[in-house]
Amino acid sequence: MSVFTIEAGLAILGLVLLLLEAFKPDISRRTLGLTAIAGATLALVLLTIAPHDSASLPGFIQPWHQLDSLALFYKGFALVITILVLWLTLECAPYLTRFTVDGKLAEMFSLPLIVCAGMMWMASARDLVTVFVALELVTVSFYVLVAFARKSAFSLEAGVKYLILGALSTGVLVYGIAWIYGATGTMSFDGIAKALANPATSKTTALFGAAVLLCGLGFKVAAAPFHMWVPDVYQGAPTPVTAFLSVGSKAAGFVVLTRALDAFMAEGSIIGSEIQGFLLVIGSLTALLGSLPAMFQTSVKRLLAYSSISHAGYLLLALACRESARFDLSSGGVVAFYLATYLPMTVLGFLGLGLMRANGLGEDIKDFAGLAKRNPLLALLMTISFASLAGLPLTAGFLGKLFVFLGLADHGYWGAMSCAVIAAAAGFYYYFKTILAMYTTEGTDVPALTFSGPAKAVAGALALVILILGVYPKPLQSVLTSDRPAVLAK
Amino acid sequence: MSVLELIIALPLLAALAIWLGAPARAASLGATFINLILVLYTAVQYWGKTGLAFTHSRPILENPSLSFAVGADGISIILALLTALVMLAAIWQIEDRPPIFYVSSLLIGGGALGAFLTTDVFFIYAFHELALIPTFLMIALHGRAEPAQRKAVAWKATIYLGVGSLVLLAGLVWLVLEFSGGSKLTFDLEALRSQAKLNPLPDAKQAQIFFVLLLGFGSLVSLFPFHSWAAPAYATAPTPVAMLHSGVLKKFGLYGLIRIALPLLPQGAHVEWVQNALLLMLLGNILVMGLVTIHASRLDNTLANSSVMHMGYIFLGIAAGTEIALKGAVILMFAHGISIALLFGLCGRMRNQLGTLEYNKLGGLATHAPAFTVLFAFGSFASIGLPGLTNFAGEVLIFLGNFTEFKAGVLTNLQWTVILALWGVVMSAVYMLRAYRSIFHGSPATGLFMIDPVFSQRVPFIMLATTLLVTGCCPWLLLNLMKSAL
Amino acid sequence: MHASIILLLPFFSALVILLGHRQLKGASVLISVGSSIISFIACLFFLAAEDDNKLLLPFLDVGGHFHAGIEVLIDKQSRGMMFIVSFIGMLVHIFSLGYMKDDDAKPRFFGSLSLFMFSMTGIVLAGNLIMMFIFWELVGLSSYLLIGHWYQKASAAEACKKAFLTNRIGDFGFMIGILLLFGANHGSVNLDDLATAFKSGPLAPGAPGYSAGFTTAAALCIFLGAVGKSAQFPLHVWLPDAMEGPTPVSALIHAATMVAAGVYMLVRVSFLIEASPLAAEIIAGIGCFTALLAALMATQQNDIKRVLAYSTLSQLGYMVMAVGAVAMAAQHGHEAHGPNPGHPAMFHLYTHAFFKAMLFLGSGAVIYACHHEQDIWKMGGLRKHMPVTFWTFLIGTLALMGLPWITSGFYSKEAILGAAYDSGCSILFHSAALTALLTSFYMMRLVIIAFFGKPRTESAHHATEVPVIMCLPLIALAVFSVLSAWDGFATPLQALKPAHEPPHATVLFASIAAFIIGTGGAIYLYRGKDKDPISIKLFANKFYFDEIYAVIVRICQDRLAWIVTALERVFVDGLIARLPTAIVARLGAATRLLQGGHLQGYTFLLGGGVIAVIYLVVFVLPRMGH
Amino acid sequence: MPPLLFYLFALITLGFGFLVVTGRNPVTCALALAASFVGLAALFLSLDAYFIGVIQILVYAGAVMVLFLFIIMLLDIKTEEGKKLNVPAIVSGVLLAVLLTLQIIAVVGSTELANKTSQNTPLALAEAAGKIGKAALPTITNDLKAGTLPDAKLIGFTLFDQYGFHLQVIGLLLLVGTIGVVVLSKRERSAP
Amino acid sequence: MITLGHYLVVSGMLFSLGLAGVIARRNIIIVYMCLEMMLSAANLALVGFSRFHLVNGLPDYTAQSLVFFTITVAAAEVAVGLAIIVALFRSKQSVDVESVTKLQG
Repeated sequence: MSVFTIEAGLAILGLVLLLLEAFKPDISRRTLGLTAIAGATLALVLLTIAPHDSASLPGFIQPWHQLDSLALFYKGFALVITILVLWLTLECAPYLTRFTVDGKLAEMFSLPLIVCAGMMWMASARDLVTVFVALELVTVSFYVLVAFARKSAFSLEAGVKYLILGALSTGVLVYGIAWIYGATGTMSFDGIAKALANPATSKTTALFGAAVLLCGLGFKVAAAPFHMWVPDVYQGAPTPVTAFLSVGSKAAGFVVLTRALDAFMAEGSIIGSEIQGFLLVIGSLTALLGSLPAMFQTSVKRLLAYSSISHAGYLLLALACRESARFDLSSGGVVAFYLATYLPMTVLGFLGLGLMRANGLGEDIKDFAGLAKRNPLLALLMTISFASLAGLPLTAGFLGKLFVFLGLADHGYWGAMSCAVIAAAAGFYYYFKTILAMYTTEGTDVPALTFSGPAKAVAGALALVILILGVYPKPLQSVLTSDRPAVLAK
Repeated sequence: MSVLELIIALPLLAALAIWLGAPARAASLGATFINLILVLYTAVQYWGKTGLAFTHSRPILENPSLSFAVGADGISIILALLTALVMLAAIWQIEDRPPIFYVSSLLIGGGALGAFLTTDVFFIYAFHELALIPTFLMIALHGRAEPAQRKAVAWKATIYLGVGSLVLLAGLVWLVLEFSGGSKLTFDLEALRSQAKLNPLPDAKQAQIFFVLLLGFGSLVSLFPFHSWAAPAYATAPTPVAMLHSGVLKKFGLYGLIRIALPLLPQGAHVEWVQNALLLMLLGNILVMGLVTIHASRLDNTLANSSVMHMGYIFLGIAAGTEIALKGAVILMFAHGISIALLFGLCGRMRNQLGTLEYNKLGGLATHAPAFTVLFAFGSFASIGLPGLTNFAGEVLIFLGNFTEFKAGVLTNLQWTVILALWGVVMSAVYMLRAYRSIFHGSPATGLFMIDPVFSQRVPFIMLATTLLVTGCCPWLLLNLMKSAL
Repeated sequence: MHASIILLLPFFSALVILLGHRQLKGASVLISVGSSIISFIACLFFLAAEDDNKLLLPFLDVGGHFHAGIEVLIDKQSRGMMFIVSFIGMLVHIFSLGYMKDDDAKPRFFGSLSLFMFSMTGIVLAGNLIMMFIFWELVGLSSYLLIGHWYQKASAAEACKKAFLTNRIGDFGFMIGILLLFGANHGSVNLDDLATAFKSGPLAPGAPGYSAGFTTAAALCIFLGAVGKSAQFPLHVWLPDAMEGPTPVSALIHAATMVAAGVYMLVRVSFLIEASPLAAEIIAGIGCFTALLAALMATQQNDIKRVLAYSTLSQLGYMVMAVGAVAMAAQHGHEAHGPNPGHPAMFHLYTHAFFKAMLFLGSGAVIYACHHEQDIWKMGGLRKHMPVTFWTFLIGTLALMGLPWITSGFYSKEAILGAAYDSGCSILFHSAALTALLTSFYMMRLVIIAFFGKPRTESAHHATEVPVIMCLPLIALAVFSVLSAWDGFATPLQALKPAHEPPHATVLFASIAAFIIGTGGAIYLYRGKDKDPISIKLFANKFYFDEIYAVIVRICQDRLAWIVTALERVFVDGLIARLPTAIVARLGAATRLLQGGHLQGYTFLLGGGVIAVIYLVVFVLPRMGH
Repeated sequence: MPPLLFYLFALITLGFGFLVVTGRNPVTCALALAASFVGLAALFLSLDAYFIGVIQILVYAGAVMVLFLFIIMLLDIKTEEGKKLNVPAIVSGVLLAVLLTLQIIAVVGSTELANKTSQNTPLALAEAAGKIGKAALPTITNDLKAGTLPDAKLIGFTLFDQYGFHLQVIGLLLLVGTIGVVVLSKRERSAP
Repeated sequence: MITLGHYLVVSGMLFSLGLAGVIARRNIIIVYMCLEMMLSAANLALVGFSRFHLVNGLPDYTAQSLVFFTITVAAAEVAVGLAIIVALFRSKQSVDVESVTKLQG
């Protein structure tokens, strides 16, 4: 069975679930959700045992679909986040249904599967057409998902904002694709790289195309100044969708960005250095514009949104460091590593938020007051999550940041590095503000907070992953550098 | 499994056990007591040895090469001993407090032990950060002030320390990049050292890196002018936290300079602009903070500011960089840790019993609490630098170490600084004696009553005071551990 | 061997008593007194010890050629000084048995006394400057503890603090001096090494890098230590206040031994002072000035102990002057003769120790008898009530005044006057003579007011002779006050005595004249008076030094501290902590404004962002040659 | 295409586009957009992209614009006349548009690429037929040999030959869109 | 003579015009129309480039395939988008951009 079949199967499963819901209206959402999770888990298992080389793919898709370590990693990544989001949806279902018109959530289980398939395709894309098609599949699905709880004014508002800005970015993306195509005469990444290595290619056109294209992609990964949608949409969207956006959609954006930059900044590219400068500027700006406003947030969900912008900034800076000379991980590898550490901590954070909502609490920092008393375990797990997001050593979050800093320092990008350092310092402030709230003792005569056994298990596992990756990252690194020296390893 | 790993793990495991429901006091006291014995065992084992011992390494990442590597030389053992002693005392003196006090003390102590006993830059840095979190939380949550104020104090400290740590991280990253050599980045301190010995950097570059490290490590040690977090933080912190942070954790920055910066950048501190900057800053510590301490009108402020001031002397030892001065610096680190922990511990007791630490409200406590007075005297006279208590040995070695390179008639900047710094010794006598006079001497103030703690409550302080006396009379015990460390 | 017993016995005694006095109770007194007696016996054996300089214990062993250990230097000076210390120490211990009988904190007192004995022994035996400094500080501590023995009294509490702090200022200089010598002598501050270095080593004139200025600086810095410990001008202010301590303490520490440590130390480093003419002159000048100043102050004091305290100051000034004068004389080629000549300062130190201790103990007996009354105008007629005390006190007084040919004080004072004369500086000599005159005057005044006439108060009227245990030390000391300067007495101590030279006629004349005029004047003025007939405010108020110092301390310390604290808050805290925080906060607030929630604003930013990026990438970066 | 026609259609496209941006009445705007798309379709035709041009008219001017009009009518949206204009937004919109246009013109002006004309790249159909050879269907080759550009055939061939999978994904996307519309416009049940 | 540049300039102007509309208009439906204009402008650029980038002497049909996909995607987006706008209108009785400003800061 080839990897490609798994993805197709996943999309088909999504459709089947829709049909099931349509024709058997009394089917419980638990069944639906568990089926979706089971399907995605099966896909994950199959992904690990499926042959892992492009040659195993059917010949007709090989021109636009590839299987390298980057693709495989992101496919697995997409599956893991999809499983977690589906499970989170189930966990949050009781309060989510209050905001849907018919009290049902069927699409919330089927659409993520389709989104997941879309992200997996994106991870393998070899040309811009594929990227565009898969990206739009994901984006349109997200329009629906974000506005899903439309009885909530916030969700609807988030839906509108995401829609308008998303469509705008699509326009920019297509315009960028047009110009890149115009400059290089091809849509495939390999072809673009080859054309850009040719001095005869018009540099201005290529630069223009690349700039516009990167703006379009920058929107997807929440790079400044295309990040304004993030706080509003993250805050308004249902929490599982926010988690999905912030981890899944962002990762998908970064895999495409990695591919595009591999082409733009390949050896001998005529526009390589300009793109690098662009990344440094944008990355620094993103890290700062994510961190600074976050310090004033009172809503934790919004705070996490800003933090995700800031993390995008570090990732962009990582991408700017192309040949990290004395490093096993290439820039794409660093990004993959960072995202792999970003996944558990962000999901854990949103999981905590979801659990609090499920217990009838809000998402403000003041709602966190005394969490340690209400539920010490949850407080500890959230502490681990936030500490890792802040980049505290011995948690996974630190290593990702360390690699970024190492890369920047190795290249001597001190300006960008100081911006990243300032952003990280601000990060310490707002994450620890939240942690502090959890442990305050004053005014906390509120009832205890409970959550289910599976939730404990999942949250505990995520926290454990954060800690283990923080002190033993070797397995992850070896996955990223195992047998595919061409892409991830230098 | 090295004994050092056990030493690091024990407090952390105890903290975990308490979180899971183990009896807090018994578990934490048991763990710290065993820890002290283990540290003493390592000290005995190390006696007469040189170089790194008890090494053990577990790789966690190939390239960049990171490994959980432990190892100890004399300096680490002395600081581990300091940690074990202060941790035991700090935990012992906790009374009627929720388990979080024990957990945080264990975490701070465990973090400090980890920082002192690992030999991988990554973990040295990481363990210190780990210890900062409980410090921050405890000040913000259980500090001795109104909630808003203690939170502000906690934030101030955390922002300083956080930014300092980031600057430090930048410096460490720079070091790693410069000294990794070959094709592989490594965080292993020994590897970096050997590379630094093989291919030393040009002086100008050493100076730059050293300065970055100095700023980073310096703000962790409240180097002037990055010190203004320290005094309010210590004055506000709950007693065990004040004891552990000022006594132990703060020494991390100095340890880092001695352990990482100086061996890798031997010329860094001697390049003129760096040295002059360092000397100015440490004079700020000694003279400015000395005067500020004199101005303090409450015991906790006096102690907190004095702790900032005394760091100046240790920096002076580092600035000299000679063997004698560095050994003096290590001894002073040990001595200051013990004495300030003793003083903060006693100060905490006083605050609990009296409710105030204002000098003009206190007086004559010696009449009713003689044992307490004697213990306090040990702490304050140690901090003044009285011979026979450890601080003196450290200070005098630092001063002497600055004069080993001497041209008659021509004093270097370093030596002028020593002479100015010596005035600080006078100032520290001024404020400590004033404190002692206001609190213990004179006729007992009305309405304030205090009695000696019972013997079992006295034990932790007696332990610290005895340490001061023993190592003060026999500083060669410590010096022998450091035969070749520098 | 003896040395280690002498050194360690009081150490353990102090340790045991101070740490366990609650458990030991009365036994602590016995331990302390016993140890002092054993020490004295050991000292008698020690008098026969050979010259030696050996390392007992490596205190600071850093490796390499530097080690500052517990080194014992045995020579004539340490032997003699050791005798004085242990003998007077023993007597004071015994006297205290009676004097402190009713004190609750007796164990603490005796513990501190033992600590003092330990520290003083350390100074005397110190073979290197660092060891000397260590014990130097420790005597400061024990002095602090003993002055503050009655800490409930505010004056005592202030006095002990003042004593310690003033000494600290002196130690500041001492330490600098040690450091300079340490540096210049390549890491050795061993006294023998230093002496060699000044003779023929790196510090000798003509050696490479030799600098006269440096030698002077080092000498003056070391001297500053002595200024503090021996209460010389301008650091003399602590000594009179130190009389707040129990009187035996004043006898032992603030008259006989500790305050003399400064002089002892200066004699120990006389090679250094001799190497620098300027330093010698300054030392002599300061000593002379102190002597005169203190003598003037003493003439108007009414507190029996204060009179003695100022007298001590004055005598210490004498000794310090002698150190300077001898050095000046040596620079003029005035070598002392004889096989093993002693130093005039040491000689005076030796004689002074006995009679001044005697006087203090005597005054203690008087105070004890008068129920802790110290004002001499409230005494009177004690001659009849306490004859033993009176006679011994009188002997001491005469010794201090220098009753010609009979008392030891005459010889030692004459030696100093001789040294001043030899120094070639006539001001020195004249001031010294004037001081001698004043000494006779105020001492006679004291004796007349306190012991003669009739009792002026009830307490004086009911005064009775003190118990035997207090009398014995008085008698012993009185005997020594007379005999200690005689040849043939305590042969081994002769080394302290300067080479016997026929006294210069001028010196002899001045000495006798001073005695007669001073005594006569006092008798003439004070006989039968109930009130002070003369009143010189300036002298009575000690030249207003305390007040001046209070102002200086307030300005230099408290005000400065206030200003620095304010500046530190504004600049350091403001510039480094608050300003960046404020900037970041403003930036954060500003960036938040971007996020206004208006869709049009977002689209504008997005569009503007695209345009800006295009501008950057297409039009700016290529030109920068990025 | 004769320059005159190009300018005419460009004018139609941009002019009606301008009307969309400035029109006060949404219906006007929608109709103007349809007109603008017709102009655009003509420009596509002028670029020999017949199929795309037709699709443009069918999908955009036909279906999409009808949908827009339908929604406008359904919601009975009033004109914006009553509301005050958001002047800063208008100013900034115009400013950005001008800046962007200038940038694009600058880029276009600076590249050789833009000087390509249909004259100097005449479509050599017969030659192309030879080059395509067996890679294409015989019917395409025949058309090419006959001197006509089988535009629809070629695009269909490309779509099904190279982008078959993408077509299916697009299908999936349309399905998702449909689901979305259903989910998002479901009426609330009267009794929940 | 009409060159590729002419087409690109028209496309760019149309794109800019759309952008101006998106920023300046308050009616979300019109904003959405302007977005469609921008997509069309991109399509024009694509077709223009494809016409002048000859493969085997023929226009490059891969680019035209993308145009085809874009149009389809645009149609789907319009459907979903209008559905969201309808939902918005139902809840707020307005399609003004100023009706969605609750989320901010």
